[in-house]
Amino acid sequence: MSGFLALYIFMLAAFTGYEVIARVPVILHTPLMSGSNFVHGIVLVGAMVALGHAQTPVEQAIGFAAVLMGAANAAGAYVVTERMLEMFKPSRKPGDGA
Amino acid sequence: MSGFLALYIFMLAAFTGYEVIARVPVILHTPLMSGSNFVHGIVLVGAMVALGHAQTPVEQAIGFAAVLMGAANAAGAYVVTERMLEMFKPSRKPGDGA
Amino acid sequence: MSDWISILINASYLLAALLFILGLKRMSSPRTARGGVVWAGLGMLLATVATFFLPGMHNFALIGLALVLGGAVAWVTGRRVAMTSMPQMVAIYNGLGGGAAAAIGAVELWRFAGPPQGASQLSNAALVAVSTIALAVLGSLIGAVSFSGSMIAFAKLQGWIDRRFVFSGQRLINGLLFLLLVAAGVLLVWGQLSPQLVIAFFILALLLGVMMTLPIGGADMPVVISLYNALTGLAVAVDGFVLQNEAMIVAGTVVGAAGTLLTQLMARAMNRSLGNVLFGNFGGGGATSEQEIGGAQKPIDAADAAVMMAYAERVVIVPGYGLAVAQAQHKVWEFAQLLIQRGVKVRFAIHPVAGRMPGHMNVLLAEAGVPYDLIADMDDINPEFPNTDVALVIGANDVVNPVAKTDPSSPIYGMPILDVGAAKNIIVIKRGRGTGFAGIENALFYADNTRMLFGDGQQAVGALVTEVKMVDG
Amino acid sequence: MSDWISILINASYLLAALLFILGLKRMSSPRTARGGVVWAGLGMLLATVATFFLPGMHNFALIGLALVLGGAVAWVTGRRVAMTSMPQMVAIYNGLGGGAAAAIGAVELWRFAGPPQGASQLSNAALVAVSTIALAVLGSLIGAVSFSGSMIAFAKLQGWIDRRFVFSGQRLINGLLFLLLVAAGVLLVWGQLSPQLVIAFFILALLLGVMMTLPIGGADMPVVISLYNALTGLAVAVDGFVLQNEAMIVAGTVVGAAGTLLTQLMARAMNRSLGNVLFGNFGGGGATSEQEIGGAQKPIDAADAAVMMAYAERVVIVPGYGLAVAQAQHKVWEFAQLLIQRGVKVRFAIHPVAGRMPGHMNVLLAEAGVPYDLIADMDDINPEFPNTDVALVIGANDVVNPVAKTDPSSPIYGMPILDVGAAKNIIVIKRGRGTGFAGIENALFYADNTRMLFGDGQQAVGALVTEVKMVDG
Ligand SMILES: NC(=O)c1ccc[n+]([C@@H]2O[C@H](COP(=O)([O-])OP(=O)(O)OC[C@H]3O[C@@H](n4cnc5c(N)ncnc54)[C@H](OP(=O)(O)O)[C@@H]3O)[C@@H](O)[C@H]2O)c1
Ligand SMILES: NC(=O)c1ccc[n+]([C@@H]2O[C@H](COP(=O)([O-])OP(=O)(O)OC[C@H]3O[C@@H](n4cnc5c(N)ncnc54)[C@H](OP(=O)(O)O)[C@@H]3O)[C@@H](O)[C@H]2O)c1
Repeated sequence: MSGFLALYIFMLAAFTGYEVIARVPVILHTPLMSGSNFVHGIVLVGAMVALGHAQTPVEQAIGFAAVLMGAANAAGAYVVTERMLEMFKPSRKPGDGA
Repeated sequence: MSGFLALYIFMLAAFTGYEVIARVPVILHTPLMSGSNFVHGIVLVGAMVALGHAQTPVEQAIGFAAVLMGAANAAGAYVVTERMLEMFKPSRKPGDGA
Repeated sequence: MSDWISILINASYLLAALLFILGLKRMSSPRTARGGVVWAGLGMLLATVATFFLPGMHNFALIGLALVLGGAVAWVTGRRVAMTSMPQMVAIYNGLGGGAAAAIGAVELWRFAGPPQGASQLSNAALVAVSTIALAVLGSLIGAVSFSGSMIAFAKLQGWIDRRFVFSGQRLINGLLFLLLVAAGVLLVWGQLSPQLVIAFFILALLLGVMMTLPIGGADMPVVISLYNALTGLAVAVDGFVLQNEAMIVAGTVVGAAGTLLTQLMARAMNRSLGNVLFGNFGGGGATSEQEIGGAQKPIDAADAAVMMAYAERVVIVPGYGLAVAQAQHKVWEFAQLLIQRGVKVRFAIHPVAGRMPGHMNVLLAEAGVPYDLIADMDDINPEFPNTDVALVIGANDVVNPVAKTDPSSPIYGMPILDVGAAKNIIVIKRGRGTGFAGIENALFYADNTRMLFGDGQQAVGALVTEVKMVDG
Repeated sequence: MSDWISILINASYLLAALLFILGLKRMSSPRTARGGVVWAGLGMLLATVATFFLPGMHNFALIGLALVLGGAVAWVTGRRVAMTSMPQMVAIYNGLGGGAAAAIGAVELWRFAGPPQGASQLSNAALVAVSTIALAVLGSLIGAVSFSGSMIAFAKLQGWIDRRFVFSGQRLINGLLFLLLVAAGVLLVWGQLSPQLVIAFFILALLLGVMMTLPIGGADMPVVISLYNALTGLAVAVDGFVLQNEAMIVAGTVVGAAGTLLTQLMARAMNRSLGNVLFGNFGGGGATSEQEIGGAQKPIDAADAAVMMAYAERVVIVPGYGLAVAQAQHKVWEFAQLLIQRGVKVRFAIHPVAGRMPGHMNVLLAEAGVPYDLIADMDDINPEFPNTDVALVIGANDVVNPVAKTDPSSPIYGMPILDVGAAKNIIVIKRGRGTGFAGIENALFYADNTRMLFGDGQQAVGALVTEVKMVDG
């Protein structure tokens, strides 16, 4: 990838990330933090590539640690986010209390 | 540019365009339409490239028309947008009328 | 061409793309909107200058000539034209952009279709990837449709074509036209790249744009122009892929997406769906579903109306299309200022679809210098009408028509309206008994607390100004 | 590796990136938030499966083992942990992500630093572009800082480190550490790529993360975690450039940008600036600016309080940190439902910084099953307090402290508060005379229309439930 294409992608992705969550209400701050924490769990893919191409034992060891941590990031953050968001049930319109 | 990089850029630019204007109030619809009309005046750059590489007279003629139209798009839309937006003066806080 | 020049050029394009995005972002908020277009303008300047330094460019004299000619004519026209003609100017400049995009595609297709250049024995078409031809075809198609469609939209708004152009079987013919175009496009991409076919393809595409736009009523044009604006953006992006120019790709795509959203927002503000605008019937023609309304319209003269407002506590002014026709915005603001000096609390209430384009009234009032914290939109002002002493309706009709709430058979049924009827007194300025855009009667004008001040908007408000000045002698 | 497999892999990555963005978008609106994480989860699954099919991959057994091990442990822990420990779980998973990013950089740097492989006579470092080494160094740096910093944040929230760790000259030492790191990084990029230097570099980076985080108070941790979250995103994006993996670039950058914005939003909701959080003094320690407040706190017993609310027309419940400590959310909802059944209009008023993390109260109330249209935020509820018969404050203190409006020397001066004092009657549940997070007295508790219901939140509300049930016998 040419350097400039990389910069274009970087610029556009940054705008997208910024704008997409710009209207988040305060009550979703913590779940959204957790959710974006999950999204960078994509580091797992990089870790798999690193371990998949590791040759020396040292490389394998670090690569193994990388996959271990990446998988934990992805799996853990998913569960935690899901548990937090599960609680935002759509309202049951109690009517008499609003 | 590889096809997939192109798709990434397309996807991200589309998100950016969509989100960046998502909160526009009704009063700015027409000026913003004009402003985005100006932005696609970048077609001028493509027209210049086309004319700059034109070889046969036919190519030159079409290329000339392209630059002519592209320049008109850019210049005209700029002036019109500017005139419309010029009118959105920041309020002079009349206080007694609000 | 040394390496750092190419880096500088690429950096300029990147910066231009960034400035475009930031500019659009600023343009979508009232406080920053004015700066936004300047940012985008700087980006355009940068990109244009950088392009001169691209490697392998020729024909500099021609480029310069076309640039100066096209730019200067458009600049001067844009400066001179009346504020009320803005929508058609947007249409025409957008059409030219679409035309430029189509022409770029044409140059490329023509080159591919031409005789072999240089030493090669293969045809040019065989040397370029199928995907490149396909993209050039797509860009040409969208650009050409946007070009001819926008020109028709321009002609309609300018009043050169003043009727909708409808005949039976129209949809069928348009459908056939579209199929033909697709067939020609497919042929172009797979091997039959001849100059004749290229020409036929462009003629068909231009025709499609014309045919698509002719049946649409003049009043729906803002939405249609916005749609063509998005299409031009898309065409530019596609051309960007053909020419491998990232600034075009990014700017074009951004406009394509933003324009699509904007089109939807506009249609929604007018309470229409996009499909309804493009293929529907209502709009421009004037559906007449006349009803009988009891009572009579009770006239008032300017002196009485002026006194009523001069001693009111709260006055809400509701401008409509008639204000734009009469060019009465300056007079209205003069009148409002007189009231404000007397301690009257004055606000302007703007319905989202008042006038003939979104933001029409805001633009006119802004032109006259009305500060925008005096301007309220529908949702904010509606709860305040019951506390309003006088609602002054100037050349508005449909947007204050209570039938939208009461009669399901009315063409504007369901459209939210300004609740003017709730005010203590209502004064309506209009020339006579003319209906508005939807062509229907308005019970508000017959209400007990409504008085009609008949006359051209400009003159009637002028009379109010004179009378108010006389109130204290 | 046939061509269409590589297309499928790339398409999976593209789709994953799209799903991530759409997922985040959905997660930022209450109605769609639950679906959002599922979308993102599908993206992750797709990307992970696709990666197995990349050309030239080895060590599948190791990959599978690490994947299952890391995933299973984290999954089970995440399922089991108490809802109140969510912030520290986010911290630890974020730290692990940073660690993974650092480890990826480490593998690459180690390879570059190692002896020549294959037939080449050149060192490995000479074969890769300087920019690639620079990016690997940058990714490692950010990832490592995020790793160790998040771990300290975890330890603080978990209560393992319960004091801020401040000493004089701290900033100087951190500054020196940073300079050393930069120097080591520059050496790595320009030629001195030895295994020893790589190890030293990582030790320094880990140390910096620890040193940066130690002086920050536990209560500021949510903001700090959000910052490290953004940093991990950035590290992932940088690694993506090293590995030429677009999904990583896009997802990482999106998180980096979204996380940066979120950090600012969080700091703003707490009325702090980011600089203040990172380098300030207030926070966690408890600045004591005790004042004398006239009057006495007037106690009430549960029976009287229950009767008062049972016969009220409007009751607003204001939960605070004490509710979370006492885990009283379920009891409170039970109580509110009893009132609602009696025809009382009950609403919950949530201050943006009530509790110890943004959205803390919302999460707890949601957990207990309170529908979110009963929950009002500060701006909506404040105008309604004058019409409120009883405001029931449960374990809240700072967020209802009127000193924020009156005393410029108070540490919370300027923070908008819930206007509880305007209600006709106020009942406050807390254990005793303990101060809140900011460590200051609260004049509200001494007001004429305030009654104190002393006791642990859970028990006090439990008593209210019992008493309300007895009201009608
Ligand atoms: N805003 C948009 O984007 C847009 C776009 C397309 C269509 N529309 C449609 O346009 C309509 C807008 O409603 P509206 O209330 O603003 O206007 P309207 O319903 O079209 O009514 C305009 C009124 O102004 C009066 N008038 C015309 N010229 C005048 C003059 N020189 N002096 C004084 N009065 C004059 C006319 O009555 P006399 O003849 O008796 O004077 C007419 O009743 C809506 O139906 C909307 O859906 C809006
Ligand atoms: N939300 C965030 O993101 C965030 C993050 C960091 C800091 N903060 C800060 O945290 C504070 C939040 O304000 P707040 O009003 O929610 O809480 P607060 O000011 O910390 O007050 C909590 C009160 O609850 C009482 N309490 C403690 N345990 C209890 C129990 N088991 N049962 C009943 N009452 C109990 C305490 O008094 P007793 O000891 O007398 O019972 C204390 O006065 C603000 O200053 C905010 O800036 C918020």
